[in-house]
Amino acid sequence: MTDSAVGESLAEVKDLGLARGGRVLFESLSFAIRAGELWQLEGGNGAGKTSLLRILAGLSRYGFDGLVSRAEVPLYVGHQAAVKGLFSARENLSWHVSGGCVFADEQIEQALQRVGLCGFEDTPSHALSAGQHRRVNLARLFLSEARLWLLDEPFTAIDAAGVSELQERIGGHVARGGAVVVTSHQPLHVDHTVHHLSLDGARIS
Amino acid sequence: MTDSAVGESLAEVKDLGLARGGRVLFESLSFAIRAGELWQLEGGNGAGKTSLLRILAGLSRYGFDGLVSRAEVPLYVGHQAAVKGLFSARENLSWHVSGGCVFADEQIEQALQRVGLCGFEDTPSHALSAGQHRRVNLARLFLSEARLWLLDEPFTAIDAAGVSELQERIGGHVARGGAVVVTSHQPLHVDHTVHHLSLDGARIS
Amino acid sequence: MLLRRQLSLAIRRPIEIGNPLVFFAIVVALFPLGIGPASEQLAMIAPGAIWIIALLSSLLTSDSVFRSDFDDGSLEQLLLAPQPLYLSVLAYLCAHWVVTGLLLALVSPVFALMLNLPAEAVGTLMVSLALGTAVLSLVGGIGAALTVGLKRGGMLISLLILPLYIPVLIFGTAAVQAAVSGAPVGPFLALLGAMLSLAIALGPLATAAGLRISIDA
Amino acid sequence: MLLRRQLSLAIRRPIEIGNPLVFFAIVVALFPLGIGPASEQLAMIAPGAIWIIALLSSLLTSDSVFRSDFDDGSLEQLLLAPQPLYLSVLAYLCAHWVVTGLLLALVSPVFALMLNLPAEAVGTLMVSLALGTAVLSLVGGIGAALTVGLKRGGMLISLLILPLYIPVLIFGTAAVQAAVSGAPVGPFLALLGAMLSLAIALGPLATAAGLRISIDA
Amino acid sequence: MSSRIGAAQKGLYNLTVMWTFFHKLGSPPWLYGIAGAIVRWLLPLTILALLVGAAWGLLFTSPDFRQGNSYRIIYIHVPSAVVALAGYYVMAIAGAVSLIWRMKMADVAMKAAAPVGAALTFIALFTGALWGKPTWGTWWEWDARITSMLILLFLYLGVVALYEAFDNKEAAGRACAILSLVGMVNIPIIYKSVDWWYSLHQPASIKFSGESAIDSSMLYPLLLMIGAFYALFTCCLLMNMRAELLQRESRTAWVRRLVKPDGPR
Ligand code: HEM
Ligand SMILES: Nc1ncnc2c1ncn2[C@@H]1O[C@H](COP(=O)(O)OP(=O)(O)OP(=O)(O)O)[C@@H](O)[C@H]1O
Ligand SMILES: Nc1ncnc2c1ncn2[C@@H]1O[C@H](COP(=O)(O)OP(=O)(O)OP(=O)(O)O)[C@@H](O)[C@H]1O
Ligand SMILES: [Mg+2]
Ligand SMILES: [Mg+2]
Repeated sequence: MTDSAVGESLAEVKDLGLARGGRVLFESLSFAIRAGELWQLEGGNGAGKTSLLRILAGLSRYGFDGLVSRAEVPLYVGHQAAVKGLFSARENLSWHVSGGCVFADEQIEQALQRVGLCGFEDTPSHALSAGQHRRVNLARLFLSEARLWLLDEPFTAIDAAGVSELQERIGGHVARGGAVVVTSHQPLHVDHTVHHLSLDGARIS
Repeated sequence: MTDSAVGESLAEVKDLGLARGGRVLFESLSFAIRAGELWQLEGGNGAGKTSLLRILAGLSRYGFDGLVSRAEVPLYVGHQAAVKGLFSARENLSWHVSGGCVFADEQIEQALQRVGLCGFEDTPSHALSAGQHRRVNLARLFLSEARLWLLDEPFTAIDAAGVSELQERIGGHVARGGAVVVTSHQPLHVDHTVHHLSLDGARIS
Repeated sequence: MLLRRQLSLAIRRPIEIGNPLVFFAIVVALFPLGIGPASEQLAMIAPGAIWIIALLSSLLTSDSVFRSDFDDGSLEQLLLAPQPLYLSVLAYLCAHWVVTGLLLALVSPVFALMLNLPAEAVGTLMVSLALGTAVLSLVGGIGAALTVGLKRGGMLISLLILPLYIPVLIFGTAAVQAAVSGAPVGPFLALLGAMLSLAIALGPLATAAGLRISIDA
Repeated sequence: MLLRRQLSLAIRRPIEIGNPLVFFAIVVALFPLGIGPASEQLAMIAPGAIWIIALLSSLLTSDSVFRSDFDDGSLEQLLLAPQPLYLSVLAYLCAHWVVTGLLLALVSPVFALMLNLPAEAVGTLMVSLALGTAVLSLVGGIGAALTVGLKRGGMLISLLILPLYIPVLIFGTAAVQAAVSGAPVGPFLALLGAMLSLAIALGPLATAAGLRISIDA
Repeated sequence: MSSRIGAAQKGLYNLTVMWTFFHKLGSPPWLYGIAGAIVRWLLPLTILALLVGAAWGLLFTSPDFRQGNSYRIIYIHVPSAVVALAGYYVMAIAGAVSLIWRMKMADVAMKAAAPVGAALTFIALFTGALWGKPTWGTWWEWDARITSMLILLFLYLGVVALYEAFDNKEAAGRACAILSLVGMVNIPIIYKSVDWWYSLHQPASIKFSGESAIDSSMLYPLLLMIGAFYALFTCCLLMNMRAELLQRESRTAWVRRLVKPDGPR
């Protein structure tokens, strides 16, 4: 277990409270996500994990109480794959909407190789299987230079080998001084301290 | 472990072969799914599990070699939830497109309770979380009278408690003489013999 | 049952049911703006204009008859359902007709008024619209079924079904123009009726076959 | 870069680029079919008819500018991206204009011919269409952004943006009619140009704000 | 009695011949070969007929007393229009066969017919428009025939576009078959309705007034050209089919052998 010294804060939340559809999901939640930390959001279906991640990412900007601040633009991977069916995997990455910066071709090649899409680089994405489709999006984990990652159930539809590869990558990112917030219904197997934030009773452990 | 005596065959496949995008996914696959059997399809992403299930369900009708026969209309749960966002959970079930037979209100109430949607019966489904959304569809497992179930990654986005509840339901159905084919990247924890069909090399074990 | 489901999907929001009407109203308003307000000129083109609007609104909306069901997987379930696909498809298309064609037929007197159509032609306009738009919905369903599985249907559906719409347009306007000029309208309405029977008999069959293909592609 | 992405999304299939053209051609054919083939009458309504077609095709397609990106989550990524949203939105709308408005402007001479528009008005028609449809795309983007998050936008977008389209329609047809009657067309084109500058300055801002709201709902 | 048995036997024999013929029709390599053979002798014949017909029509007939020389475009216009219409039925029937008997080769034929038909329709429209300028003084008129020809072009284009839009070519074939069948129901309706609609508004017909007056010296080259266009259609169809077959079967052994005769089997 390696745990880097307390790094700078990449995102901070003060006194966050959210109610949706008449139910209070969480209340007076305060925490800071620092460089080198790995957080797992826990909670049953409908506990508010996705809602919290979207608030952290800055996609939800009203309807909640409290203060949210971010040091920089995070990498957000949501329930939806953000993969265009008409484009091949390669095109999806090189023309990714969020990419202000363009990646070199070799970089993309490598990233696709890492997520096991060798041989599918030029297939239109709608002809990929469910898991391959999500892998195209997850290839961004091997490309992005963002320090804060917000991953909403990244292991959906991914096979066992893929999951352990991804967890390795997540561990590596944290070890290199990044910060990751993951939601997942499966336990993480990472070589790193995992901070658990359970939303079922909205308490921090 | 209970294993019912060999039941009648609910679906049969002879010499099935499928190639997609120039790759042979499986070849000369022959098996019969009998009442009281639980099958798990295995294989990495892109191995052809979904394709095989759709062929079994009768949704794919050409593009493959071999013969497929079914005794009756199966219950198919696909990657997509088949839940209308505008309808509430209750309406989604009582007006389900596949429902030739209409279910009684109490039945639906009960089914929704079983999948943990108490209190969300009348929320429009687009205001449900990802897991709740899928649960609406899975409630059909507590309603349907089909004997053959074809479930494509039914545990996606479902929390741990939900998964074990579902596995119990699957085990119960098999024990009552139904047959289930499941694809899942997680191992099943069921009180029943599981027939494994791995598509990675397309051999039956 | 399915019909009821589709209808309540369509009118789930009160604002929804008003929308097509407002669309018609605005497009009707476009004609005088684009063509000039001379009233005799307007009256001359009124039958054609109303029919063209009916055609376009049927065209634009028919693309979405099966689209959302395809996207969320409901269509797969429909194809697996025990009831005959012919009937399900008929229910879908019937719901589509009710919220576009029938509605337009019911409010068309107002638009006829706005475009200075003579009052004696209004009855014929309503009947011909009601009959004709039913054909349009049924034919549009074929196009929708064939293109729903395509990743980029785009405007393909219009290319596929507009040519098939043309007989309806011709007989529909001919009926209204006959009414304006006092000629008998019976033959035209009978022809529209004949087309409707043909469309009811064959349209859902082709649509069902198209859906089976689209779900498989 | 984004512009290139959107354009190549639009023309992914060679057949795709032809679709809008065929759509225009068919709708142009609807007018004589609905209104009657008398050529002087056609010529009279030709400017209005072509402009109404431009309007409708812009209207119908602008709904989908952001729809697929919203559905597959790309829009969220776009909002999180470091580049200014104003530019991204402009790229999207520009791509939309190229495949609908500009294309229509380029082929409009053929349709003018089919509707018997006098040859001397064709130049004005092309220029006014090119300018006007750019405004339409920019304005349509606002409506698309505001409605993309709604589960049933349906025809709501038409209700929102058609009223905004009307000035363009009026000045566009006025320009063409001026050209037909030999009057100077400069003022009208200048007005269209002014509207375009206004739309370029403000439209993408409103669109960007609308997208932020839609993604949040 | 014995003759009846003989007849029955002959019928049976015919049936088996038919059956094996059908069976062979379903076999891509056989079809590829036979189509190649037909094209090999039909194509030169077609070109010859086209040349002779064109020369005869353009050089050896007298100018029309009313239209001067411009009428000579009839030798392209009428044949292409006639064959374009017939081509639609070829396509739709091939579509029906592929739907009903699931014969893949009918599918290939349908796919191959659509672009050829569209091209012929376009030629008919284009030459008609060219001809319209000197004779009617306008490029375009919303006449019944012209309008229905335009719609025919859209029907053809619809089939081509739909086919291209599908990735799965088998599904594409079935979808196009349905579309072309629906279109076939509609063609007579469209034709009749446009006809009727036109006669409602302007009963006077400008176009075909001189038709019966066609001179036999003009008629024979015209007939020859029509025949030549039919042959041309057949050739294009078969060549398209061969290309399509190669593409569809590109992974099979016989195509590989064809492309690389000495390659590994
Ligand atoms: C774009 C314009 C035109 C189109 C689309 C068009 C289309 C057609 C069609 C569909 C046919 C019918 C072939 C058949 O009988 O099956 C035809 C025949 C014919 N067209 Fe045209 N046409 C056009 C312009 C003209 C013009 C300008 C003329 C001459 C003034 C002309 C003269 C004829 C003649 C003489 C025939 C043969 C009639 C017969 O044998 O039935 N066409 N055209
Ligand atoms: N658009 C919405 N409008 C109203 N309520 C909503 C909306 N979206 C979600 N909710 C409610 O907010 C709650 C939390 O949803 P959220 O998506 O954050 O859950 P989650 O923890 O991500 O669940 P899951 O594990 O199923 O993904 C749910 O109870 C849901 O009903
Ligand atoms: N529409 C299509 N056209 C062509 N190839 C396809 C199409 N859909 C899937 N494939 C290919 O078929 C293969 C199997 O896909 P399938 O969806 O059956 O995989 P799967 O085993 O369900 O994978 P996953 O675990 O990711 O869901 C993949 O390699 C994919 O690329
Ligand atoms: Mg969630
Ligand atoms: Mg799958």
